[in-house]
Amino acid sequence: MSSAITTGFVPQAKTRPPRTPGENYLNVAFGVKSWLLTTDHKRIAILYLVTLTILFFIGGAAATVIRLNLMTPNGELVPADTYNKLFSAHGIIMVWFFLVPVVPTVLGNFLVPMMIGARDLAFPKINLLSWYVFTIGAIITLWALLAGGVDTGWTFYTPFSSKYARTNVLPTMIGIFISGFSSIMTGLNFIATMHTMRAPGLTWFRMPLFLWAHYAASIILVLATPVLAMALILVGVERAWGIGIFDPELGGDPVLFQHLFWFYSHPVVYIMLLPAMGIVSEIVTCFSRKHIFGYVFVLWSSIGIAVLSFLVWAHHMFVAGQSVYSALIFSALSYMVAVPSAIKVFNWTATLYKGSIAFETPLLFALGFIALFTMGGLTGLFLAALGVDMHVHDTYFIIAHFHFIMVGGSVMGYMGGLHYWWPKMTGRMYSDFLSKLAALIIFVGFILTFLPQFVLGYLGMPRRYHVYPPEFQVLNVMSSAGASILAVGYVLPLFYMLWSLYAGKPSGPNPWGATGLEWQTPSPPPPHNFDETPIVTTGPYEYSIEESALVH
Amino acid sequence: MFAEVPLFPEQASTTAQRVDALFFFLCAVCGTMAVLIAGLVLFFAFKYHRRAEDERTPRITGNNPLEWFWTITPLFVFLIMFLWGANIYTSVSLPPPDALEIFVVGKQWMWKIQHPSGQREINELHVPVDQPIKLTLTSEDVIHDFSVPAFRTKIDVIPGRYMQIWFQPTKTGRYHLFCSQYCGTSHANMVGSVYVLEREEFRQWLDSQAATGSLADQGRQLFLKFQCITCHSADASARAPVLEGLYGRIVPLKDGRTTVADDAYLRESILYPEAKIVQGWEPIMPTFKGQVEEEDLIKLLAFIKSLKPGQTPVRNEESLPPLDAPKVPPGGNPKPRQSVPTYQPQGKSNQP
Amino acid sequence: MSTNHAVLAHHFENLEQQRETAAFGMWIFLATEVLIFGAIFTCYAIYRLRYPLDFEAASARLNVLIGSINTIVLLSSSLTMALSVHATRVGRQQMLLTCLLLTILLGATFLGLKVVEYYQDYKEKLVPVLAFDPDEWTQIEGVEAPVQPQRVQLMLVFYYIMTGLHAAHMIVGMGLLIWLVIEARRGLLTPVRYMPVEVIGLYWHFVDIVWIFLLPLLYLTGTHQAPPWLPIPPIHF
Amino acid sequence: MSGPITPTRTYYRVFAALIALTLVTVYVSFLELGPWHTTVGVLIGVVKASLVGLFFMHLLHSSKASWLAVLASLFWLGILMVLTISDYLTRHILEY
Repeated sequence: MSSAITTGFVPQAKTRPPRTPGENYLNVAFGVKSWLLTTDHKRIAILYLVTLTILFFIGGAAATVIRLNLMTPNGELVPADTYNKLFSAHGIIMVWFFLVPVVPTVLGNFLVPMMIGARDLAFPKINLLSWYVFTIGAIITLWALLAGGVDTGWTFYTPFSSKYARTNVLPTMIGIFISGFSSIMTGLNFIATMHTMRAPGLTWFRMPLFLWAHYAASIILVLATPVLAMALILVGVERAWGIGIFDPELGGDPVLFQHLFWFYSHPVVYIMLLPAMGIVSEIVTCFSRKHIFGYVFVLWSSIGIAVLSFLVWAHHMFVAGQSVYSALIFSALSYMVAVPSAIKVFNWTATLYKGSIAFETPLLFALGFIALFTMGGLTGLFLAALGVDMHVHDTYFIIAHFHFIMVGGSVMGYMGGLHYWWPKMTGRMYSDFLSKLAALIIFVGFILTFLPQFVLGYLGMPRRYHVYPPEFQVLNVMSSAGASILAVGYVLPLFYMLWSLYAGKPSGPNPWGATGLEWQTPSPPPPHNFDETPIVTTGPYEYSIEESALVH
Repeated sequence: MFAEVPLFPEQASTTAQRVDALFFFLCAVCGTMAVLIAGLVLFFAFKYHRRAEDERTPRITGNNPLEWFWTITPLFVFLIMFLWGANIYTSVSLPPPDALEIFVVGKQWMWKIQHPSGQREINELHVPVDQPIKLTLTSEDVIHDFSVPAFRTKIDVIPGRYMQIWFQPTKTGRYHLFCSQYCGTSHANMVGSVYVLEREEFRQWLDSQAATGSLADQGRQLFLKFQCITCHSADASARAPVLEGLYGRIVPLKDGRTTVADDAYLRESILYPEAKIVQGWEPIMPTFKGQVEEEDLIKLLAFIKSLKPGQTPVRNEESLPPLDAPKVPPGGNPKPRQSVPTYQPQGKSNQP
Repeated sequence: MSTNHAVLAHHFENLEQQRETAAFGMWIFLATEVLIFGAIFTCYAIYRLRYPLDFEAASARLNVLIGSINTIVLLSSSLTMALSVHATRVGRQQMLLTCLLLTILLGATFLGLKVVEYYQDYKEKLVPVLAFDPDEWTQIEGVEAPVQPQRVQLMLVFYYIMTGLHAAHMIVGMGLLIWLVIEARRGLLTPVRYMPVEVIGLYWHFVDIVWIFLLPLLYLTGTHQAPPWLPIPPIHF
Repeated sequence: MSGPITPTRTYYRVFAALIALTLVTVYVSFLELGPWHTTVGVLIGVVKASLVGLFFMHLLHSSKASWLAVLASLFWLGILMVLTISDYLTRHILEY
């Protein structure tokens, strides 16, 4: 097979540089410059990994102080103002500078080209640019948050953010605005890559679900982010020049900002979630050695989520003064978006049926994802019900619900994916025992942190409260105790992952026995991913075929 | 210690009972689903765990009837949830006509409450039990949220707008009042108490509070103080329409449209008089924006609402209310609901 | 095909794939742009419906003449841009250069006129914050009911943000065009490598489309005073 | 995307149509159309934008993927506009 190019493409004489044995994307060049000027999607993924890990721990530190402060009803640890700045920082960093980018830019960047058998993303320079744009945005925001802080919460509701807040609202918004462009670039790159650069034989319906999930998430990245950008511009203009766009004093409507904001910020939850769902689809099939149950349904549920997620935003505004009719429409649509999520959960469960299930670390995280996401999704049904939302809106019930989705779902999925593809990224295995321990600690810590918050929420404890009535203390202490366990669970992987780089045993190209093109090259992969363009002849997840006949 | 840890909020309004019923239904359905999924996952995980490294699995790619089953079935269950929730929500949005109207003004960081009979409270709200209460809320600065967990009642309080919510307390006692929408530094201190009293107790409480006349009386004084009476007079030289019997009627506008004289319209007409000009009149009214505070606006509104034919004060009258000043009936203001008669601006048009 | 090697990036299989990817990438970007402008169009629509008289009154004061001339200037620049693509594809280097320079010239004309217009608005006290006279808006002739200065100001804010954002896009486009001129002078834009012209052309045309909608929304909302030489038939509904 | 080369003749014709439509839309703004100005103006704008898109931007000969991007952006724009504006148009119905 000297020529791996098949019909469908016009043959072009194209010689690939010969590869010295053992050469991979990590050792092909050394030095800071070789990293900062790289256009290799794998190296950019590593750049993102490092950046995002730092940001995750900064956001986590803020959460720690918040939980410590809530140990006592009078909030003796920090003053109210500081507390407000802390939860704002936590939300802003975690949403925009960790959860939204993390799976697409780290795992997606690394794997999308490899999974479709391409040498790189469609626009490698834009990919690098996106990292720079993101980092600049992150630095501006971090500077704003550390030098003075911002106390609007991550939601920037007007007219508080536009008129009344006396903190660094403008620089924070500028940072978020800038980093938004990196989201758009990433999404654009993925969509273009999947449309035009699939390997011969890799038809749309042979694409792994990880890719479909990223495709769906990219739709949201590309089409939702600009609306946030515009909303931020308008608030910025209003704040800078005192012009009323959302200011009722000057004829504006503050609720309009909420419409624009949630038009972005509801779908954004699915940017966090869809790629994680893609990861779970890969992991569950691999470790149960089964074809995915209902490939077509899981696939279309991803696209369905991407579309429907745009139709439900005003369920964040049921008590915010929108019209009753509008609330009814959005409530009904919100239930629609629950259907595709349910389909996914059912199909993952069915995939386990008659499988050969190996309890490796990635699967533990994936099962954790399924459990926590199911709980998060089901409590979402409470919030979509207009009558109940009226009571639990803006309480800890909401907090618990979206942490189950964003942390229990998205972060769990990300951790699973990181553990699953870590051998591919680094060529090393991490400690089996410690990683399983970490999965367990995170799961237990998570449940203990956020389960009491459901009870607190139904009792009526509002969110963003620095002090609270004393009868809520026991549940808050439970939650804080859980948070400290959770913190241990998140720090632990940092150590054994780093340790594996030095002392981990080599993993070989395919330690889990997985299908999928990315496992068909050495670990770590060579600079151009594949020595010859692979030709795909079957769909993904053919774990039940005697001999892997997937790739020539 | 655990004896005093509440796990479920008190149920102190008719709404609370309805919301909780739906909540328990959701708990039952979702709990069943959660147990089912967790059970299946655990069962499969243990039953089919890998016993040998070279274990083979059957190739199962799916089952379409099963897929459609678990796509369609949730839709029906969701439909029930939606309709149930929508039913509660819409009925909470429509106050009954006999509700007692109380006004709430939120500001950073306190709740100011005005009773129709003129009593004022701060961060406290006293209401009688078993009586529908309609709150009309507005904010002086940012968005707040008036939330009483024991009533399962919550509404954002938006500046520049009148929001409405109603509830009917069913149990006497003292309940938390929270601001649920983040509103700045002391957001967590924008809390208070709702006291639900027996009817007799409530009457006594009202009497024990100092009140300088009913809200409408106070509005009447403002009506004189701001010299609204100069133009909105009941005599032939009036330069603006008489406001008697205006509230709740349809008003024909100069540009051919019509509008309903509701709270929002009255508010707009005081702050932005040019916005909607009544047919047959000239836009001569100056704006009172910046002069009238939210609380004063509420008083003026109460006065206009209470104004019956023949009750417009005389133009040269002193600011003190006369003895026969209009009183707000205890059941609030009856509003025409079924047939809305068109408001006929009385007095002579000032057009040549 | 040694030229192809320089043109074809390392990660593509062939030129057709590379071209398709470039065009498609720009289309996705334009989808993003649609939503950026869409968001502010939505806000505009809501306030336009809410305060029709105020918005029409403010619109009546904008300079329809400059707005219309600018539309024609921009449409002409779109024509020259389209001709540039044609010239590249048929390999007419001189025509390409001429067309690109004409496009830049027309773009500069547009921006120049825009600056003149902004300055006139400033002199006519139509700029909120900087120069705005609330009192003059309470008595306007020819408008049915007097309007609210604050709401007029709202309309003007939208006018500046929308045209400002559009102008910013024009400036970016001009930068890209200048880069194209440099490439063209170096002879790098050929029938084989014509995608840069095509892709930047897509962007330029999109900016044109935005203006096509800004004209009726901002300038032509409401009835305007016709110039005396223009015959206007009476219409009765 | 290497569709056929559009002849210059097409460009000139489309340009003439665009200029004509611009003159029409400005002329219409002098008529007494009452509230219909914006509607008429936007409709003419849609025609002009379609001309630019189909001919100047070569959508007529573009790949399906490009059409997908265009239709998706218009669909999502529709979502944003319709659902947001529907809130504002129905706000005051229930109160009386």
